[in-house]
Parts: sequence; C-alpha cells; structure tokens
Amino acid sequence: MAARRRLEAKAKSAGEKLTSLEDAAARVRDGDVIAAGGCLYSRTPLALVREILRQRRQGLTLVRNLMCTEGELMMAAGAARRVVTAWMSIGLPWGVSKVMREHVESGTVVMEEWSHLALGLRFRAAAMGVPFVPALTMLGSDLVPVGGLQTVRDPYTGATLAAVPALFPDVAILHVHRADVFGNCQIDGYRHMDADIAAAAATVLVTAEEIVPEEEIRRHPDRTVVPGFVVDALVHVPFGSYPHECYGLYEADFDHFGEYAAAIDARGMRALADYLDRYVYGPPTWSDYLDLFGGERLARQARLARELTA
Amino acid sequence: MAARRRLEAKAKSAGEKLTSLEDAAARVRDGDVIAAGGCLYSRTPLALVREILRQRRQGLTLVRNLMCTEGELMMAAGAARRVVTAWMSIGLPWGVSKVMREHVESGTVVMEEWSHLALGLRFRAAAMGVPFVPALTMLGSDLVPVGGLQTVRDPYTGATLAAVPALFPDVAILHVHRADVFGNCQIDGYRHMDADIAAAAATVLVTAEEIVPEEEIRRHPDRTVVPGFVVDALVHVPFGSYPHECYGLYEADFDHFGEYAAAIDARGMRALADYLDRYVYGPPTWSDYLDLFGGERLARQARLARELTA
Amino acid sequence: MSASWTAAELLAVVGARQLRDDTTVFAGVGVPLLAAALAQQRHAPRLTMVIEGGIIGPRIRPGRLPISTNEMRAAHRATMLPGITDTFLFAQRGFLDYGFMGGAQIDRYGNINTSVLGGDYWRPKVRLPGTGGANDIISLCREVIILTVHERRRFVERVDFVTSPGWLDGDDGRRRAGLVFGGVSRVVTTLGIFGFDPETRRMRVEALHPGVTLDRVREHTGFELLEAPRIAETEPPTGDELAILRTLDPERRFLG
Amino acid sequence: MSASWTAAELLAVVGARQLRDDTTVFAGVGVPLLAAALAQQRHAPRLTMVIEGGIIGPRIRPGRLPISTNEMRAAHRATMLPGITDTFLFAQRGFLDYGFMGGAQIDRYGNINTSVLGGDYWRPKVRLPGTGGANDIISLCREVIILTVHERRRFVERVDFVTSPGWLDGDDGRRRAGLVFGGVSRVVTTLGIFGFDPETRRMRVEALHPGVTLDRVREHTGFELLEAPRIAETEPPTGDELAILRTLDPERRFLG
Repeated sequence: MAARRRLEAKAKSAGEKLTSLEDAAARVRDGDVIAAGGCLYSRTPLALVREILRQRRQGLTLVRNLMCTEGELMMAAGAARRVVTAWMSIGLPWGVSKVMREHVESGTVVMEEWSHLALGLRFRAAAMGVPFVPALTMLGSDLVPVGGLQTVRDPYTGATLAAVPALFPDVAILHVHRADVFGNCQIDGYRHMDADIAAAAATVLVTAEEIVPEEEIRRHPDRTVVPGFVVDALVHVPFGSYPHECYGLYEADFDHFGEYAAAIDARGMRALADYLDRYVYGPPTWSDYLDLFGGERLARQARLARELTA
Repeated sequence: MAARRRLEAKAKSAGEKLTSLEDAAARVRDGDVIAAGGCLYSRTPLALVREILRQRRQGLTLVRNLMCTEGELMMAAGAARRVVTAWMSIGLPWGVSKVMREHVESGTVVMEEWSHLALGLRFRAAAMGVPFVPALTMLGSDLVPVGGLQTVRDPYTGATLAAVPALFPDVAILHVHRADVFGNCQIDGYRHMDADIAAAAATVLVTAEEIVPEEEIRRHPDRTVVPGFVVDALVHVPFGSYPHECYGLYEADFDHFGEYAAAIDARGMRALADYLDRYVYGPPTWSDYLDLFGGERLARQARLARELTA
Repeated sequence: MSASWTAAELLAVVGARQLRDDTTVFAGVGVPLLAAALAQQRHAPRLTMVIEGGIIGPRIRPGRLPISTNEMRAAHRATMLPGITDTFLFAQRGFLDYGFMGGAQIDRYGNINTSVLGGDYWRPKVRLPGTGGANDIISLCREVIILTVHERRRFVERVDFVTSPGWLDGDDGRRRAGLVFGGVSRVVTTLGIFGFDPETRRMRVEALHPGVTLDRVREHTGFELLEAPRIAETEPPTGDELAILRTLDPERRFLG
Repeated sequence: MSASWTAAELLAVVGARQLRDDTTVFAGVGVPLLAAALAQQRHAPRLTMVIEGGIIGPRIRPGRLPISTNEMRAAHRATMLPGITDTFLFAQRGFLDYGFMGGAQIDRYGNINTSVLGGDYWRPKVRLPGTGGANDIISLCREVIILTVHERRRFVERVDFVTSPGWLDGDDGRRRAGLVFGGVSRVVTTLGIFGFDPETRRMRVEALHPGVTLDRVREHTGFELLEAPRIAETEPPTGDELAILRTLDPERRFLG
C-alpha cells in the first residue's frame, strides 16, 4: 500500500512533459528497480537505457519479461546488480547469452526468474492497485521458491491458486510510437506490457518516435494506451529503440546482432567493453549514436518494416 | 473450473460464423444467464435482445453493468426473472425507472446489485480464467451481503481485500462496429466491457454494423478486441443498437426515449405492452423495425454522431 | 435570498473551487461535470476529467452536455478511452485525486444511499437506480466531495442502506472495514460547505453560503450538525464563474 | 537411414499431424511454427496460431520466418494483437487447445528444464535462458506436445530443475500441485513418438520413425522407457508435406 501512497503524494498533471534524455534519465537513482517496456528486441527503450548507463547509475534491478542486448549492456557496464525476467538471450541464432552466463554463473548479477505470464501478472496486479492476483501458472515447478511465490485459497471454491505478487517499479522506461507534449501515448501493433508497466511504476519516463499535436491524439482516443497524467518525462527520440525494432517503423538490425555476437564469441567480455565505449560512452547524443549505423542502414530497416506491416 | 471444462469441450474455430438473427438467438435457452455488452444506451445489442424476446425465452438472468430500456423490455416481456447490475434507469432526465420499480418492488424480478467496478471485475476474473480477483472496492457497504461477496487475505501483507467472484455467463450478446466473417471483431471509441464479457461466456453471439473483408481486419490487427475463435455466431445488423447509440455512427435517439418515458408516465405498464407489440413482436425483421423510425431519423442521428466524433 | 444565481450554479461554482490544478477528478454528469469544466477553464488548466464510461480528458462541447457517462457527448475530444473497468482501476491504483458525487440520501457520517428506501433490500418500498460507480468512487479516490441539494429528507440520521460508504459508523470504522484509502472530505450543498470532525467523523458546518443562517441549515438537516471551530462565509460566485457556466449550459439543462 | 528429409523436416511433419482442425495452437518459433503452418495449409485450414509475443492468427510469409516471438515477421497479417499478458490469459481461460514446446532437458515424466544445469539455482554451473512462456504453456494449454531432437544428454532420468512441469513425480502429482488442467500428451522426437502411461505417467514409446529401432531409441535415452501396448511405425513424410515446408523455409533456416 506504500506504492499507492507514493502515487497519491505525486502530482498527476495534464501539463507538458517534454524534456531531454539527460533530464529524464537523471530521475533514476542508484539502487532503483527499473522496468523496461517492449519485449526482447521489440520497442526497447534503448535511448533511455544508454543515457542511464552514461550517467553511471549503479546497483540497479532491471525488470523485463524477455531480456536482450539491453540487459547484456547493463550487466557489462556494472549498472545492474539484479535482473527479474522470464528469459534472457538475443535470439535462437545467437545461442545462450554469454554475458548472462558470465555474470550469473560468477554471481556478480542475480537472476530472478518468473514465468512470462507471472511476470506480466506482477505488472498487472500493480497496475490494478492490488497486492496480488490469483493465477493457475507456475504451480508445482521449481520456479516457485525462486521468487518466493505464495499460494492463496479461493474463498468460494476452496481451490488453491498461485498468488502472483504485484511488482511496483521505482521507474518505468518506455518507448512508444507517438505522444502529444502532455504525455498521452499511442502504440501501434503489439502493445507488449507497456500499459501495465506505466501504471505500476512510481515514475514514468517515455521516449516517442514522434511528438504529435494534441488534436491528433484526440482524433483517435481509442488508440491511446498511456494517459498523460501517468507520465513524468517525455523525450522525442526517432529510432529510439535501434538496433531493436519498432513495429511498422523499422525492423530489428539482425546484421548488427550478428556482428555484436561474433565479437563476443571472438573476444569475450573485452568485446563488450569496446562496444560500450563505441556505442554508449562515446557518442554524446543519440543522433551521434545513430550516425554509427548510418542513414542508409536505417532507411533499409524502415523499408523492411513497411514490407512486413503494409 | 466447470466453466473452463465447458470451453475446452467446445470447438475454437477460425471458420465462418455468419448467420441470421433467428439462428443466433435460438442458441439462448430458457433459464440462461445472459451478459449484454455495451453500457446503458451505448452499443446495446438490441437486435439480439429483440429476437430473444420474439422467441419468448423465459426465466433468464440478465447481467449488465448499467441497464437501460433493454432491461425494461426484458422485465416487461416476462423474459427476465433476475437482473445483475450496478444501476438501472434510462438517464437523469427521465428519472427512476418505473418498470424496474414495478417489477422489483412487487418481487416479480430480483435485482442483484454490485458496484460498477465489481461487476466489471466479475467479468474480468472470468475472462482471466480465475475464480476471483482481489479488489479494494465494495468493502464496508451494505452491498456486500447482497451478492455474497467474500474477502481474501493477501498472503504477502496479510491485508484483507474484497474477493470479487468470477461471473461466467452462459451466453454473451454483443454489438460491434465491424467484423470479418470469421468473427474477428473491432470496436471504435469506448470499449465498455465487451472484450471481457466475450472471453467470460460459454457462448458468444455478435451483431456487427459492418462485415468487412478479412484483409481489413488484418491491416489493423491492433484494433481487434474479440478474436474469431471466441465467437460462435455473427450477424450483420446495421443500426443494431437503435434507438441506443453506436460510437461515431449514430447518437442515441433521446426524442424516442422521451416519447417512450412519457407513455409510461401516462399509462404505466400498459404502455409497455403496446411498445412490445409495436416494436418487438410486430415487425418481423430488424429492417421492418427500423422503418418504424424512418430513414430520415436514422440519418439525423448519424449526422449528430459524426459532429461529435469528427 | 434574492441571489443573481441559481442553487445549481452556486453548487457548481463552490464545487469547482475545491479542485486544485495538476490533479485528476472522477466526475459524474450534470453539476459535477460542470464544476470540473469550470475549474479547468478558470484556475486548473492542467486538471484531467475522468468519466465513468471509460473516458479520460474530454472537452465538453458547450450546449452539448452529456446526459449519461456513456455517450459521445461525454467522450467529446477525449484523450483516452480505456474501457470502464480499467478506468476504475486507475482510481484503485491511486491515480484519481478527487471524486465528485451526488446522492439520494446522506447521513451524518457521509454514507450515501442510492439503492433502496424502506422495507428490506430484496423487497424495498422504493427501489432506486443503484450505486453505478458511486461505491467505487467513494472507496477508491484519494478524496471525495459530495455535491447535493440540501433537503431534510436527504440529510438523515442514518441512511436506510449504505450503498456508498462514507465514514461508516465514524471514528476509524472506514479503515476497519478495509477501506484503507480516501474518504469523504467535504459535502457541498445548496446551503453551505460541510466537513467531518477529524476524530468522530461526524458532519460539521464549515462554511455558510451568502445569506444562509445556521438555523436555516439545521432546519433542513435531519441530524445534529457539529460546528467547525470557525465557520466561514462562502465567497459569492463571480460574474466570471457564472459566465463560464452559462456558456457551457446555455439551455440551462443542469443549471436550473 | 538414407532419408530424403532432414530430422527437422520429420519433426515438423509429425508435429503437424498432431493438430486437428477447428482448434488453436500456442506455437514457438522455429520447427513448432513451421509444423503449425504446415497443418494449417494441409489438413487444418481453420486452425488458429497463437504466438507468445501477443499475436493471434498470423500468416507466416515464406522466406521471412521469425527468429523470435516478438517481431513483425511473427505478426505478419495477424488478426489480433492483444498484448502478451492477455494472450497468455486466453490460455488460462481455456481457449488454447494445443501447446507446442521444445526443451533443453526432459525427463521420464515430461518435466522440462530450460533454467540451470548443475550447481544450485543461484550459482549454477550453466545458466540457460529461462522459461520464457514454456512454464505457462505447459501449465495452461489443454494439451501440450513437445517437439525435440532425441539425444541422451537431453533425455535424462530427472531434470536438474523443473522449469516447466510435465507430470512432475508421476501419478496425480501434477493435479496435486494445483495444475488441474492439461498436461503433456506427446513427445515427438527425431526418433519417434512418445506418450505417457495413463497411470504412472511415465514416458513410453508409441511409434518409431521409419528405419528407427527400439534399441536405437534406448541408446539415446537416459532412462528406462516403457512401451505402448502396440508400437506403430510413423508414416513417412509425403512429398506434399515436404514441399509445403520447403516453400515456407526456402533458406532452410530451421529445416536444417
């Protein structure tokens, strides 16, 4: 219930939220529990992740249903001490994440595993403002003690159900297709868990591919998935998930994943230090970062996305 | 859990669902619990309600969050023995429903009252496939014993919460903006509780303002709110909620409500018998029914809707 | 009192003044919605209206006031339409600062009855429409403000049926029932502004509207009213406030 | 065995044959998705594919097979995109007839491990990617079919860690754990088709693929296999089945 008091104490404004990546990321404190929107390499808020790493945050817990390179970078940079997830690696062709293995097997990072639905329900319960929701998943497995899952008795039938505990992140970081300056956010295609994550968190930071006039939001209110009064900071960041994908706008850059994975296969964790220098600590701004990929590459990925969603 | 067995036993087909109002309504049995989509005088599945009354069903329980004239007609026709709702009347200008007062005060109809959220959570719990969901509403009020609301203890904090019981209707009746022949349904504007009601019910009957090519659904999959495999019968019924509204397509016919209410004020329940003869039992088809209002009236209501949503 | 405003206008004006900027308000149709719209146009431009029909941030169109919380007039130019259940869940989560409500019957502890009058629940003498979202709003918003006409038949010692729990039996009765948040902070009526004793939670007079005496209030109240340490007099509606209201409701559908 | 098909093709073909028409299947990427697409094009036109990324009814575009369940290739021409949590909730409600899964380690009771090998959970010798949706699919679908390469290191007496519960310790262990629905009905491997004894829930051979002997299966299995009353021989893949698969995956990204 402390989670609710925290929200009650906070201003829920319909005012402007537009700011810079630096200012938005500065709201993250060392030791915070951060929940990231999107899923695997889809709509990952990479511009915010990058800025959080540039600000050298420490001791973070990263919560995300399926983790990908953003998790590897946070582990390699020493920013994340714990991850709460259902799965972590890049994708089938690149095998099991070597970065995850290195950090979890050596004990420098703790990996708390929940089933995919259970993690989704942890956000859902928090978004609903209740301490738990009952479910029929995860029962009987060895995952039960990992996160300390309890059971609950249905007062009507007496049946035993899993009681999936609410998860209230300190900060939610999301990347969306469009928003107005007041933080009313719209997402195209699959929504993943973003809406629940936003309502579950105490502070909500959003990057948007496009900032649109208020009128465009009001013309299609049934497409809005996060209301402005939930959002604390909004930043305009085109290609804000790159090299991850954004539905309909650009496909994930699988070639880049390939090069990245090959470098790790060849040089292990040293390859990550180089990657962090080149892509995270080096380029001062997100557009400097995008220049490392080049306009042609971005245009190609945009074309591939249009082909798949046209 | 019987509710789940019932679903498991049933075919979940991606095949065609298109049929007639007569055939769709014929799937309702005497004594069934029917949940109606929409809310108050918005997107009420009136064409289905009318056909159910024409087929002289008896002993039904009607569940709907806010009830309007559809509830009055089902009471007056003797079809509904029980209603489960949070509120019933037409709307402020027309005062407390005289039909409801007549039937509930005389005991011919039982009115089981839940809070608006609690009723929504009863559908939500059923749609989630769990026997209850915890909530912080309805506690301490005299509504608790009415529906037999139980409480549950949070296994993590020990807090006491309302345990809102799942409600699994035998039949869901919904009216939507568009669907393809396979029953993939899309709704514009406010969604009310339709998606949860569809997933909660054992049998789902849908009327749609428009039947569109499969391609149109697949072009905007993020607008689909009920998947085809959930739907059992689909009927093409333009103006299928009239004189109630359908977001963006036609506004509620407040003049008609006025005439209807005035007749009841003047002649009490006799006015309802006449109304049923004129609007329900008389006109053999829905288009015959719409002719009673006339094309000009429908066109006017469509224009008003466009003005409000343009 | 020969006022240049109607009782409904006074209710809307005083109601609007209760709302701070940078907040959210769960508002029903009629006077509550007019009060919220007035606040938004006057001193709270960053106020977000939330409506029961699953509607967030609408801009009410002058002359096209909604009759229900579930129609296009209520959703005009909304920023989001999350569905009804999820809209209430925003309140349960703690996103709704204020709840505006009315009520057929209200008692000294701010409990409200909109269900049944007389007889027992299953065979009432008079069946009322029911709670709608009132029970949820009073249970889940951070702070609830009741707006109502002040009549003796409405202000009763004890409501026949607690549809929407105020402070229940007073003291910490509300908390003991599991309602760990919120509560009724104010009752704004056509005669004055009322609050609740912080200890006993019994209703007390906090302000009287222009020209209204304490005796007149007592006359119209069916239970013993406490008095706040200092009883203020309500600032009369300004021409500006009245002008905005009258633009919103030119046909005076709700302004009387 | 000099077959005119690869192990992956055989897996996909036999997997596809398990699916009836007018049903729904929760399918992962790779061979499971190919198997579902094959069934849809061949004998189950009214089959609905459901994908973990929150995707219902996609039409896989030949040559553009998805690498993950969370990308545009997996959502191509989908009929609905309900979000991930709500997609799993359709399974919990009972709308998902089949679940297709793989698995790093599987034991005699059909329990699956995709979490850790050796050591304890918090300091494992080998950390695997984790459950993803596997635990949910095996817990919530009406019937689960496991598709996997048949290797001795995968088919172990007891998995190091039960990520996804099959029949747990056999008998009614699964029900006792609160998993009142579903269960693993079949394990389709590169060598044969396996089921579970209705009483003890121990794995048993039900069919052998063309040219595969029982001894060869035993050689590649780390626990004692029971035998079904009658052990069938798998019908070889037809040219038609193989042609469809090869059109779907021309680059043989998953067909090997």
